[in-house]
Amino acid sequence: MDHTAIVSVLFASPLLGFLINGIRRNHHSANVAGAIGSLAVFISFVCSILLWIDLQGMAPDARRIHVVYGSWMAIESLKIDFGFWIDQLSSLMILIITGVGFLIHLFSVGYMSHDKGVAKYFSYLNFFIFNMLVLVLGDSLVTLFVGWEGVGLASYLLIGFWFTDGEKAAAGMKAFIVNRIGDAAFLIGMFIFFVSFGTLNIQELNSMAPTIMESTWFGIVTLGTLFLFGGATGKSAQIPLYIWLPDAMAGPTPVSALIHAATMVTAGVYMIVRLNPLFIAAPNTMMVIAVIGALTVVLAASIGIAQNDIKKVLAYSTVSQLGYMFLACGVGAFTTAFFHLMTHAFFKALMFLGSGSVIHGMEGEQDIRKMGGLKKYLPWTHLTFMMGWLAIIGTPGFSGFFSKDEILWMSFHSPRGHWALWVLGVIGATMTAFYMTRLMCLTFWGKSRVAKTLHPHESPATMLIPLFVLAALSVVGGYVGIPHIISEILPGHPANILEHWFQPIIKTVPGLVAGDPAMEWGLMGASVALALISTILAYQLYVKNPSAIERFTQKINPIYQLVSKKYLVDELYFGFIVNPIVRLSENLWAYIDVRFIDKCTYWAGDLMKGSGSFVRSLQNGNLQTYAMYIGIGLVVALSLVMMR
Amino acid sequence: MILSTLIFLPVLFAIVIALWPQKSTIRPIALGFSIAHFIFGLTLFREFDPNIADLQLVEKYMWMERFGIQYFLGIDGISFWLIQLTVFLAPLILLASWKSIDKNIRGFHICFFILQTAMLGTFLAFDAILFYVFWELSLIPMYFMIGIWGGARRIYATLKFFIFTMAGSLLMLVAIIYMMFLTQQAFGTMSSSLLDFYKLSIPFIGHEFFSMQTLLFFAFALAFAVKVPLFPLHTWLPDAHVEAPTPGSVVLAGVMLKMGTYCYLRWVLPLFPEATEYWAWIFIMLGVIGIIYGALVAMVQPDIKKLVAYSSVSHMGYIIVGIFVFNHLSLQGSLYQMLNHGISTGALFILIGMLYERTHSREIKHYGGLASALPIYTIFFFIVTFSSIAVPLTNGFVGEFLILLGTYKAIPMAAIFSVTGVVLGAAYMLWMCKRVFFGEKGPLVADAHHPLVDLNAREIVILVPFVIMIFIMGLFPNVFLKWSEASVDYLIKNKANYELTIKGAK
Amino acid sequence: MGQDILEITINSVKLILIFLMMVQAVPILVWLERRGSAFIQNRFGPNRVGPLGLVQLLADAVKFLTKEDFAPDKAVRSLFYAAPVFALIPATLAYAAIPMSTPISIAAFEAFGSTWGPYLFRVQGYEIGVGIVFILGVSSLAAYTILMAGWGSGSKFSLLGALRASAQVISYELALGLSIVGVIMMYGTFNLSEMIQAQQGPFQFSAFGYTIASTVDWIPNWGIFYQPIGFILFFAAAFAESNRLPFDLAEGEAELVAGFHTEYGGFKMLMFFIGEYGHMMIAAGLATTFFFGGYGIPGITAQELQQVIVGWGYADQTANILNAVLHFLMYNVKFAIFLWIFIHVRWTLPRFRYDQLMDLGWKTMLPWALANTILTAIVIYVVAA
Amino acid sequence: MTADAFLFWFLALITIGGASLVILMKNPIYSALALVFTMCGIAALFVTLDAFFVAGVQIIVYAGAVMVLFVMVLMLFDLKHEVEAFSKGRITGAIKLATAGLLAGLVMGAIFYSSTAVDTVITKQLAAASGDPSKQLGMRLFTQHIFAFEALGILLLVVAVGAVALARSKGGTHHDQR
Amino acid sequence: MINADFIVDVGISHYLILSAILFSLGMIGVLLRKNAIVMLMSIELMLNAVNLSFITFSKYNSHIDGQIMVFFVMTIAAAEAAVGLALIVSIFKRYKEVNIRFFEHLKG
Repeated sequence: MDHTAIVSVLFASPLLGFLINGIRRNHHSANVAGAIGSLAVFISFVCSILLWIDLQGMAPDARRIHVVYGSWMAIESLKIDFGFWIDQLSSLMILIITGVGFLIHLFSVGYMSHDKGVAKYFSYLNFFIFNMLVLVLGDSLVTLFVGWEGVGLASYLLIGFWFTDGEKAAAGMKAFIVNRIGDAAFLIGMFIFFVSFGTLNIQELNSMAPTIMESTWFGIVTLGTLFLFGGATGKSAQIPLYIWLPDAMAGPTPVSALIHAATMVTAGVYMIVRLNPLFIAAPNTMMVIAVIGALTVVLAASIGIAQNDIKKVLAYSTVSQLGYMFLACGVGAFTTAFFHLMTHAFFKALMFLGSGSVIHGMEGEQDIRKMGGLKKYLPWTHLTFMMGWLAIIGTPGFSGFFSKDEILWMSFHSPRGHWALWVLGVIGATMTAFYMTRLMCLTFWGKSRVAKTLHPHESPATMLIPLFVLAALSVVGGYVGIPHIISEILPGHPANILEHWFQPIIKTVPGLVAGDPAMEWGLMGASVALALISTILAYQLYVKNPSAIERFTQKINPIYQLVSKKYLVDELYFGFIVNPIVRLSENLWAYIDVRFIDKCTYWAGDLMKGSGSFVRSLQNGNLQTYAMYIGIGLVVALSLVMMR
Repeated sequence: MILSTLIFLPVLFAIVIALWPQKSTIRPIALGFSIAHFIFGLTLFREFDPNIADLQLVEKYMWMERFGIQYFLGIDGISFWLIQLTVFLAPLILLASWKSIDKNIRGFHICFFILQTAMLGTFLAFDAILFYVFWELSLIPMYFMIGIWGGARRIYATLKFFIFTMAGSLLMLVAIIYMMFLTQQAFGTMSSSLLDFYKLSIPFIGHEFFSMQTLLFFAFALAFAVKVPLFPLHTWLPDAHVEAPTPGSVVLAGVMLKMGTYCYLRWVLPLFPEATEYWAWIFIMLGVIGIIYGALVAMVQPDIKKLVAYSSVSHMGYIIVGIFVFNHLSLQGSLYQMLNHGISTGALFILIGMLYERTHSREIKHYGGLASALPIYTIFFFIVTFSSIAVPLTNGFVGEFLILLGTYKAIPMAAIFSVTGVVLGAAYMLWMCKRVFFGEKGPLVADAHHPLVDLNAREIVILVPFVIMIFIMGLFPNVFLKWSEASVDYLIKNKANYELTIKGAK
Repeated sequence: MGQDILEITINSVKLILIFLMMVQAVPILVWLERRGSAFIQNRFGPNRVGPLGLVQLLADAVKFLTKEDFAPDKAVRSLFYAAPVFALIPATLAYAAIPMSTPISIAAFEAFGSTWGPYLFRVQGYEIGVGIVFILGVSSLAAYTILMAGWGSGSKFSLLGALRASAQVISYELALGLSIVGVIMMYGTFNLSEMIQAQQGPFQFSAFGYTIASTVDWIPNWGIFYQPIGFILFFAAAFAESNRLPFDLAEGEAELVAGFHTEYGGFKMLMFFIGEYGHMMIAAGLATTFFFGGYGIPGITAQELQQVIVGWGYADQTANILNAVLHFLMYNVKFAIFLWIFIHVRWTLPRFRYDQLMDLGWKTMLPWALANTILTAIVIYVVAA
Repeated sequence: MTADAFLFWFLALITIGGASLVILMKNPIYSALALVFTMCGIAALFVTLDAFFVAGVQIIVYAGAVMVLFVMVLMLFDLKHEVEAFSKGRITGAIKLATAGLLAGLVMGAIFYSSTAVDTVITKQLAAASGDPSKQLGMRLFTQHIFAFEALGILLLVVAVGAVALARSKGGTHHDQR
Repeated sequence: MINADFIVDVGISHYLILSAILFSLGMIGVLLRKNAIVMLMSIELMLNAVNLSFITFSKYNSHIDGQIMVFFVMTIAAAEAAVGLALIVSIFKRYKEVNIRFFEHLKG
């Protein structure tokens, strides 16, 4: 099959799904709408597979498909096409998107079955998939930006899906505006690259990336990549722009799974991996990325400990895990970053869907303090959720373990790394283990705190099947990227498939040498041990001895409050940025517009009036006074003439 | 004769309507006229050659021989799309006025058609005096539109509108007359033809404010700045918009503001290249201030229409910045943004007008939860909103992107500051949308006695062309840009001594 | 005034003589009027004092001079006294400008050790280039005396009379002025002497190649034949100008007692009389000059007469003087005839009503004068072409 | 001292004296008479400048017609003495006097300045050979200035109508309300 | 400047200065007198002064147009006097006085 046709179908099917569901938005049948939506994504998934297979058949160095539909903008030197670029990276990415996306669509059929706006919901979801595909496949930064903004728009619509609730609508708005801040930075990054390189085509940019590292802070590549990273912090919820993501949980849970865990939020990481030659050329940017990533890991994980909303916990966990990916990018482990992106997509989607299943079973209840002991009501959900739990806390053998430890090792070992980054990463891992165990304990294990009126029930099959699939992937997904030292002890020495696959397009950081296996094993052991300790601690505290934790929180109440209030970051932002701006605007309006500019015009009018009335007073009706003016004028004129 | 016909056809329409016996059929007749006018405007696509930068379809007759004043019309790539925009909006505006204008229908249509003439004339005139006549003529019907069919404080608004614009253009008249004398000095005979003005070389001394070119430059630039409106001179706009009836607002935002920016391209840049280059920083600065200031002030407006009006200030700021950084990308972007703004803001005003017809309120706080009451309306409103905040694949993105890209190429700091407008634009529009469409149902929306009725067929028919245009312009900008490409290219390449040649005349 | 002391002296004496002549003509005229009116009314008039009552005037003069000089209580004294004095001035000034005979030329002669002359003495007060304009201007000043007298008297009758009189004078001045425009156009000059020169010889009118002069050479070349309408208008206006019947509305004894000089008596009254008769004389003189050849003798020009007298055996110098005397007599004959007409009319015609007077002035005479002017202009244009 | 110079100084004295009386006399009738006097003096000055015809017209029109009208009106109104002949206000009065004085001073200064700066006073006499000045005047008036002349004629007509309309006992612009 | 020559050699400047003095006197009359008729008369005086200048220039420039101008000025003066007096008459009819302050109704 022709590539262009495949790509066309790839794009067209979600777009058509969007339009069809959009037109029949008043229909309430979840099955029909879900079938259309899911089918659309499934077709895309098939296309992705086809493309992937095609790529497989090509030579490793020439694995790329470039489809150009025509020129979008062509002005002077600016030439932007509707061009799509499928290579190792993007083909894998669209597989994740369409695959996970399809599963989540499937899940949604059950989850949204009672909602009136289900057709609208599926149309939005398809719209999201479409934009995500554009983002991933776009061959230039501008095309990427189209998808970038498009997914933001879809996210806005989906977060605010239940718009009659003002807070949810506000959350959508917040997400969009915060993203916009990142987008603005992204735009500037684009401008910088366009002005200095004369192109916005990603491949051309990558090929133009300087081979000599840029050591200054204000070099073109450093600035450009910094601004692009600024865009990524918005989209991928990093410090300082992560605040929108927890609020984004206002949307339906499958949306959180798809957009705010698996796909959209990883766009920033994808973008950095995509442009890795440029980023490698800017060590300062890399450092910033690494530091911000590491800080985000710790900050988000610490907040996650004190959250009581099941989705909020997962949201902060997502932020934290994204931090890991950026940490990986920052230390130059782009493959590892993408690896973690993939595994994270599996297990975090799984956990979100699991939480969705719980919420569905609990008829909308999200507070984990009101759950507990759900294991017996929701056995399948519990089982799959546990797989995700095992993966995220880094249980050896599960997918999360491979990716996370690779990141930790690289952050220590890479020439761009630092032991402090490793320390932060490990602290994050430890915390992750703690809060995830806490989540498990409070939700599924221990005594039931479910209200008597509620009768939790297991979800239907359409919801469970995606859970199973994702659970399986969470377990085995890690085997595509087994680190070298582990593969060495494994039977058959399975190769790091992922690294091999990415070999031609992802550069490595210069100066990277093979590490000391002993050190690697040691560090791995340390982190796993710490995670294990914190898991056990959490189990002890939340299942065995719940009163202890209460005493403990009482003891450190101020800190606890601070953490559970998310370090008051939202309040800080509102207090120091948003409200001042609004107040400033009000004052600008009141003082500059109304009291200054308008006053000035009135004043000018009054001046005219005043001068008019002064001149009027000269016109007193007395003929002789007039004659006197004439005389004076004559005298003056004559004097002037005489003086010459 | 195409251009003359294009300009004066509306006058004919106005006369016919003035004499039309049946009052009840005026509206469809006028609509038919405007559609005919639009279709006639489409003939330009056939007649106009986009591949050359020359002045085309020229009509040139001596008007007042002694002063060299001519009846001189022409069209080139810069004005081409503005003409199309003007004729495109007319039927939609008229259709939108069917409900909002309920008194003195005949007078309204006459006003409207004369306004069309004035605006088209402004875009097509290549003689300074003729241009000035059209420029001033456009004020009068607008004055009546706001003054007769406007809101409660319409007299205040009309006065402000009139005095602001009038005060600016008087300076321009002085400058025009002065330049006519310059032509007399240079060529022996007086002439007010723009092409002769182009041939003048006006002495410029950079550091002296009171040098001839600088003064002339500011005389022209100020007149246009009021119309645009540029930052400190913008206060007439919100008042005029709030008090204007829906059609008036649409014309004002859609076309009349473009007259200012268009004239910068047509008059200021080519005539005073050195002064423009030397003083561009002021306008870029004011443009950037306008972008940010307009957005910030729009954010806190309690009135939807006023909010959109301030957003116009912000958007026009982009255009000004794009014009004054003066490179290919930014100029094309500015031209494109003019069209975008005409379509998006025009559609927004029409939408607000439809809402106002239903509830008779524009206070944001009276609304809330409108999305569930008026779903179709909401869809349209959001599409237009996204166009207004420049979401990619809508028209707004192309214009803003090109402007910002060009600006960054020339003055990075200006672009960086302007980009904040992108964020603030999203902020004020979405915040407004959130308060109006989402959340609890507001007092007006929840009123059980007067349930809101969603858009009817007529209103959908009005809005669909806008939406189509939004997406066409967002997806296929090349189609539009190629018509202005040659002219802009020529303007950039010959900025020091810009001269237009007439097509066919060597 | 003159080149040397002799000329200055003679000219000054001449001025005084002319003034005296005018003043002394007044008693004669008064006598004539009284006798004439009596004759017209079939009664005797003054006939006791002196032969034919001729000395009556002297007696009157004595009476006037010896009368008590008084002024009314409400009078504005300065004006009241100034008015009669001013009344004399316009008349005198105007009368002195009318030529009464041919100029007398004196050849140069030796006396007192130096050469005197040659001299040319005109038989008139002074020669003025724009004579008509001067006379019209000066005589128009007469209105002030009337007004001064009328208002200065502080009497209602006086004031009303003065207002009437001055209005009348102003109104008719227009008709008067316009009526002689034809004459001026015809002669092409303002100068009175030149006009008289032009009226010398037989009637001469040529138009379209046809000349009347050869057939009727006994008719003098007088203005009356060219401007009959002008003459009638002029003469009527002159009556009005001099406030005489039928235009004596200013006095109108039955209505206003005696008009502006009601309060006057004695010598002041006499001065008004002199002024009034002066006006009459000016009118007569002008009529003579404009329309009846001035001092010219019909049938013979001044040069011809000079030759005739030289033929009688006189020297040129003497002949010149004789010629002047003869012309002076001729002038006085014509002058006297017109004065008599004035007197005769006064006692013949009744007085107009005031509105009739104004109507006549503005609605009849003015249009006719204009028509006459235009007609004359057309004729002159045609003839000149 | 020649006769011309004597005549000039004499007439100058008369006219200035007359003009002073015009503005100083409290009784407007005296003012009017003084003005007549001044005008006659000016007419005489015209004569000294060889403008005989204009001098005559000056007397006919001004002294004979215009001023008679003034005097008639004054007498008709019987305005003897004004209660306040001069306008009040010392400062404005001083300014007015100063203005007039300055104006005269400036003009005189200008004349003196020009007569010294431009070395000789123009003393060209009216060319005697060109014929009768009155005739010249007429020729020029009716050829070169015919338009102005006709315009003035129309003006006079309008003025006549207007004056009559204004001064009529019935009608006019001011209706007597009493 | 003021010397025997100035007195004896009467020339153009003498007439012009006389004219200026007369003009100023007329102006003082216009500015200071309250009686409207006297003001009108003062205006006539000013016009006469101007006429004098015209005639002077006419003579010393050997050009007849000065006299023609005087002719026109006189006509205008007569017209002006007629209208002025008519106005004064109507004012007098109303107020029985001709003080200029009765003309002050048109104040701004």
